[in-house]
Amino acid sequence: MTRILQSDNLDKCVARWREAGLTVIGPVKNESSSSYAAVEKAAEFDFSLIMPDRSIKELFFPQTEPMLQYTIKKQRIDTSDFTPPPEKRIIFGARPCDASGLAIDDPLFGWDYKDNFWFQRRDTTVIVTIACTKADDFCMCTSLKLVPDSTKGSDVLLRPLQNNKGWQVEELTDRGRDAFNEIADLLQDGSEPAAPTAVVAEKFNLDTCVAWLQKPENFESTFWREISMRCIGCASCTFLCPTCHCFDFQDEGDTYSGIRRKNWDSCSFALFTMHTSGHNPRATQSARWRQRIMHKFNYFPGKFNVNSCSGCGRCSRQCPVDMGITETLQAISTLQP
Amino acid sequence: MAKIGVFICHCGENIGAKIDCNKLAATIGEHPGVAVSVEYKYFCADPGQESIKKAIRDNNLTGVVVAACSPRMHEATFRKACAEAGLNPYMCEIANIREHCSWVHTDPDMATEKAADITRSMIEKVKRNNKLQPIEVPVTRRALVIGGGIAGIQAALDIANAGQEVVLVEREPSLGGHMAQLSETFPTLDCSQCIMTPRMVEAAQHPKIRLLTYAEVVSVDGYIGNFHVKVKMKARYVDMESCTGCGDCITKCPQKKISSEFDCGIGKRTAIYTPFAQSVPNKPVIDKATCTYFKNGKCKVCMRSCQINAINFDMQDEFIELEIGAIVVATGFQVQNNAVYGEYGYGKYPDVITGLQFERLASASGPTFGKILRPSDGKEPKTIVFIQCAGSRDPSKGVRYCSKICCMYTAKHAMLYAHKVHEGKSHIFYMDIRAAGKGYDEFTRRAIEEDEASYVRGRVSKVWPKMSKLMVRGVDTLLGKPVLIAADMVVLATAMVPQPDAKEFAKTIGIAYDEYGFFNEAHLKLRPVESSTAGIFLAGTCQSPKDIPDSVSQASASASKVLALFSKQTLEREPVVASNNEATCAGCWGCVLACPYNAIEKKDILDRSGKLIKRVASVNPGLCQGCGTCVTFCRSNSLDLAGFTEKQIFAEVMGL
Amino acid sequence: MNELFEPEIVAFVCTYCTYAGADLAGTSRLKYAPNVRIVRLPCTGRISPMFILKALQKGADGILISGCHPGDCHFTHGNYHARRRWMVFRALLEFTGIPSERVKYSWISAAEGGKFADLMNSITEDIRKLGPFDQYKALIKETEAPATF
Amino acid sequence: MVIGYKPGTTADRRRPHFIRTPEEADQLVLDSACITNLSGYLVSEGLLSDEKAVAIFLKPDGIRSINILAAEAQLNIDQILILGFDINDNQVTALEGEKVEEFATLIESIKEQAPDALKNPLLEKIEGMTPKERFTFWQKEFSRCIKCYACRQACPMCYCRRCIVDCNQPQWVNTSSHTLGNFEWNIVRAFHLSGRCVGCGNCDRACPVNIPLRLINAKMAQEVLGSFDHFAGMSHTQEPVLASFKKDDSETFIL
Repeated sequence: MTRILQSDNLDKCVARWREAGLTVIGPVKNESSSSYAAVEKAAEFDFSLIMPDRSIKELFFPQTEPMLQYTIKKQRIDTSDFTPPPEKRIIFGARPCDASGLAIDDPLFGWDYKDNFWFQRRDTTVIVTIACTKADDFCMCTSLKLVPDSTKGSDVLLRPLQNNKGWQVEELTDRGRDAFNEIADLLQDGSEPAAPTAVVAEKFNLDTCVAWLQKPENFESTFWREISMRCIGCASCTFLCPTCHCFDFQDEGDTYSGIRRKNWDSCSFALFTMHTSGHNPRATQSARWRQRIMHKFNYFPGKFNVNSCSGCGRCSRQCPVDMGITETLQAISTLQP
Repeated sequence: MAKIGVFICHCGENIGAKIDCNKLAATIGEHPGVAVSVEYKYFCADPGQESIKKAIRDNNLTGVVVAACSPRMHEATFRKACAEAGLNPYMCEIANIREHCSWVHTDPDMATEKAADITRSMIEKVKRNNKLQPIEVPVTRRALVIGGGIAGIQAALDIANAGQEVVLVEREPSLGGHMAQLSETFPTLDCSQCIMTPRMVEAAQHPKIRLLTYAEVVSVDGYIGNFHVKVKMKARYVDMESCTGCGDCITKCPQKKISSEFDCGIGKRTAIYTPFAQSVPNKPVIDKATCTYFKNGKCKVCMRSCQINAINFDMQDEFIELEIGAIVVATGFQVQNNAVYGEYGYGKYPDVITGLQFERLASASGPTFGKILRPSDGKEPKTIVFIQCAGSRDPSKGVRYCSKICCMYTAKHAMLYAHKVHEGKSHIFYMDIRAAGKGYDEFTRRAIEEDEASYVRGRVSKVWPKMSKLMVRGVDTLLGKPVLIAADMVVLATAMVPQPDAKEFAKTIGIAYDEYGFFNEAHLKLRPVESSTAGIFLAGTCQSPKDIPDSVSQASASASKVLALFSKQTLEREPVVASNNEATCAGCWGCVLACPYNAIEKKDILDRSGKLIKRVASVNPGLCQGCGTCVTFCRSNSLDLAGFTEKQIFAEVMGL
Repeated sequence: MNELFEPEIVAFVCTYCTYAGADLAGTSRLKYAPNVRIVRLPCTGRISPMFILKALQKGADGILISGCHPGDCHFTHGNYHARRRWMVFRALLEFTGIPSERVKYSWISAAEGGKFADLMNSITEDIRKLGPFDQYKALIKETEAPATF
Repeated sequence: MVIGYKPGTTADRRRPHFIRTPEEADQLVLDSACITNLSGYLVSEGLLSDEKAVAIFLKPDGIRSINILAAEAQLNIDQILILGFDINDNQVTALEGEKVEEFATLIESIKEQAPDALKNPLLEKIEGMTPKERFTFWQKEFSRCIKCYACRQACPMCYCRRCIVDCNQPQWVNTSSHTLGNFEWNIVRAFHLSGRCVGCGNCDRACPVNIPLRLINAKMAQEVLGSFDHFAGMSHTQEPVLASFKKDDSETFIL
């Protein structure tokens, strides 16, 4: 016997959560694009998506975030900090790979300086994940040693029922249990079996790839230029990635006052490493692509003991020239180690 | 850290009565970066200027804003004061709170508020001003005069007589231009040759003038004070050094029926020739196109006739390069081809001729030795019809503009005709008589009253031959009646048009031209002899139709401009010029196209081994006039304009 | 709205014609509305579309761009180039919903002090009728708020 | 080198393909899915620096791009051999010619059809809106922009080594992806493409949040065609529309 949430009750759940002061967020598709967005009614959710175009990252680490305000006076500059709004949220229907991505980035945002913008949002957000029952050609969580029903980073995991009329509920954390206590009366006990999780083929052997990447001589391999020749240097892959986390500070304002903002940045941009002198240590697009792969599978795990990739496949799915991590790691796994 | 001094001027009551200057000074004193903010009755007066200088020294000011009258009024005054106090003069800006504020607004509060905005905006600008230095350009003191007509000769002589070197280039074998073709000149009826020839000789013999005839300018690079000019010396096939100008070769040349350009086709010349008897230099050239030897490979009669072996059929075109500081363009005009008027029968009936052909007939040194004779049968015409505006002021077939000289020379033709053929009758069809000029209207009156020219106000619709006569049908619009005249000769007052290759030539030397091909002056009223390119000046009819006095005046004006330029070793210019960031320039050349001054060049960036890395735009500060059109075009924001930089304007807007 | 709305207008003008025209309006002591702030440039050819966007960011309700009449440009061609750019940029602004009534263009010569004064009054009246550019100001406000979802 | 297409991750995807060896030619495909305009690769860093000839598969839009890039001195047409093709009703047809000049008649006929071809129901719908509605429409579209600059990177015309948005002294275009910054970026990009966009759709397809960028570019193409009779990419010597002028250009909007 497991606890079941019926699809028909979801709208009531949404209403209940909203009454309790939570912003309810989930996968939403409009005419042209999909993302995790706030809803008022359950009908706005679209669970048929493999995953939204845009990752869950932006809910915790927005594209642009005001950090502080300043005013310039005759003799001095006054500043006042922005704090992230104390908003309580529940994300219903996150994908396991997106939730994993948040867990991957937690150590990054906390290792030396605790980034309050990130952690306050993490602390006040309940993540309800739905296990995947379908996958597309770009999904690759299994290659990253994750699974389509991974619990990593989730507060509650839901498994779709075979009859497609609801979900089995598995509460994972206290935060998850608290949120579901609000709707306890809307859950039932049941024995309806869960639908089988999606079969995601393993596309490459991660260990082989990592071994190759860790060999210093491969840093200068001609492989990098060959694999990235068609890269046009846009930042789609990094901006859609649930784990890419680079940012830049920018002051915006006039003579009298302004705002310092934290904006997404990307290692794909030529400007990313450009020195004031004009020298660019990553002068070519292949050096930038190498950096992205090395960072995710060599440097980041070297520091935090986890790969900076959750296998969502958005980098390949949305690439204008059909590149991506999958192709690169597949190619590496065929090379002599 | 910026330390800006702000000096708010009351201008007596002019500003002070409307704007609360005390309040303004206090408000501005709170602005970031302002070290001094004071008001005073008259900052432009000596005590005012002294107080600014003192404030600069006492406070080590990095910039100054004077909130006062228009910068067009006193910018120079205050910049000079700053310089005297040791501050770079370009670190001073003017906030215009008089013309743009106190004088034009009624509400004192709103005016004060606006004045504060204007001042703040200038403070933000001046914080980003750069310490500019006037641009010094070295000057090569040698002028090039292109065209050896009266305008070119005048300009060359004026410059040379002032002691500066001149290179005078003429593409025909002789100096003279159109003026040498004329018979007598209005309004004095003095003989053109008589006043022209001495000028030609003077130019040729002047120790400061290097004369290059039968030569063409093929390229001009560089900029004011520093032009590099390439001149093609066309092969004359006659050695200029040894030829004595005896003329034996001309006499012996078997080709005697070549239509003479100088005589406008009315006379003939030989294949080895001088254009006219008084040519300067008076040494012949061989016309390759008509020479028997060049056509058939046999002849060389001239060579055998030459006692001193001056003739050399193997001569080649040569190119010489010149370093030039200033250029006077005096390339003259052409007459329009009147074949466009089929109804007048020019080119079809031999006795329909142009005004210039009539000049040759009337010229004492012309093919008829000054007798007016019909080209068809050599008889003296008893009735001549002159048609004015045959091309001018006619948008449908000719040109829209007035050729300016035709009214006068037609009156002159009628007079000369009356003096030479006493019983002759002349009829002149005209649209208006334009006789503005010293002695001009008196001159046309004389043609009508003393020499009995019959002026008919109206146009001619058709000319056709009947027996030995030319029937001319026109209309007298004053009488409202058709007119039919049986004439012996018809003379067309043909439009003056630019040289056929004028537009191409303008591109070669880098100056602007109008829709017709006349060269454009920098400003029609205030800079009428300067071209749009610094260091290139215009003289004579290459700029617009003109008579001789006007051409000569303009030539002298150009010469004075050249001499002013040559009065110093170097030339100082306002440093408001564009510059390019070569690192970010993409080399798309949009700026090159957009620049009105051809001031942007293409520059190769090479690596250490000399291999081309990329080509970028490079602004020549000598040519740049500082309009900033290129800056706005530049998509990568690589170009910028000193004095009005992107940073400055951004800050001005953000400071409002 | 009882109090009269005072629009903020920024003008970008060339120094040879329109700036001088404004000077003439001053020396002629003509009176006009005080809402326009002038930014002086050497030539209309120097006036970049960026200036318009930045003036909007600063909260301008209206913008004026003005220079020499065709054929009168001190730099011979600057205003011809400018005219093309404006034509294109104007269409672009119009298409993205920044109404052309708020971004105006004029030729004012150094002799047209009267035209300058009249235009200052008419443009101020026109923009006053349109009201503040609330739509654009909402974008500016958005930049000042913390990120929420 | 030959630049063409090869199969992509899924059946409907094609990847740009660089062929330098006979073996690499085996993967070459050409079918109705080959819609990317590849001409941008001709100006990417280092790819053509060896100055050897390059053959490239191009549709008519790509051929026009070559003309613009040549007119703006970004490439040498003698170095480029065009393998022209077109797609009509999912059928690929070969185009006659190798050198860019040989396609002049073809481009001329495209220009003649342009007034109709540039029409678009959504574009007309937007034009029919009030300015307020238009602003709201674009505000909604631009609010999604994440400033990844995929539109710029995918565009063959965006070859600047430093984009104006990357210029921070001064920062004309706000880099933050708040709606104001997104408005500025998209307006400036459209302005820079005015008279230069060939409508290949690379930007539109690259946009990860599906902003209908092609609409703005098509609108600007209509504008320069109507006002200045300028059609981008007519020849490799065509003058850029915003670096040239006519004395009688329209000025009805100027007071």
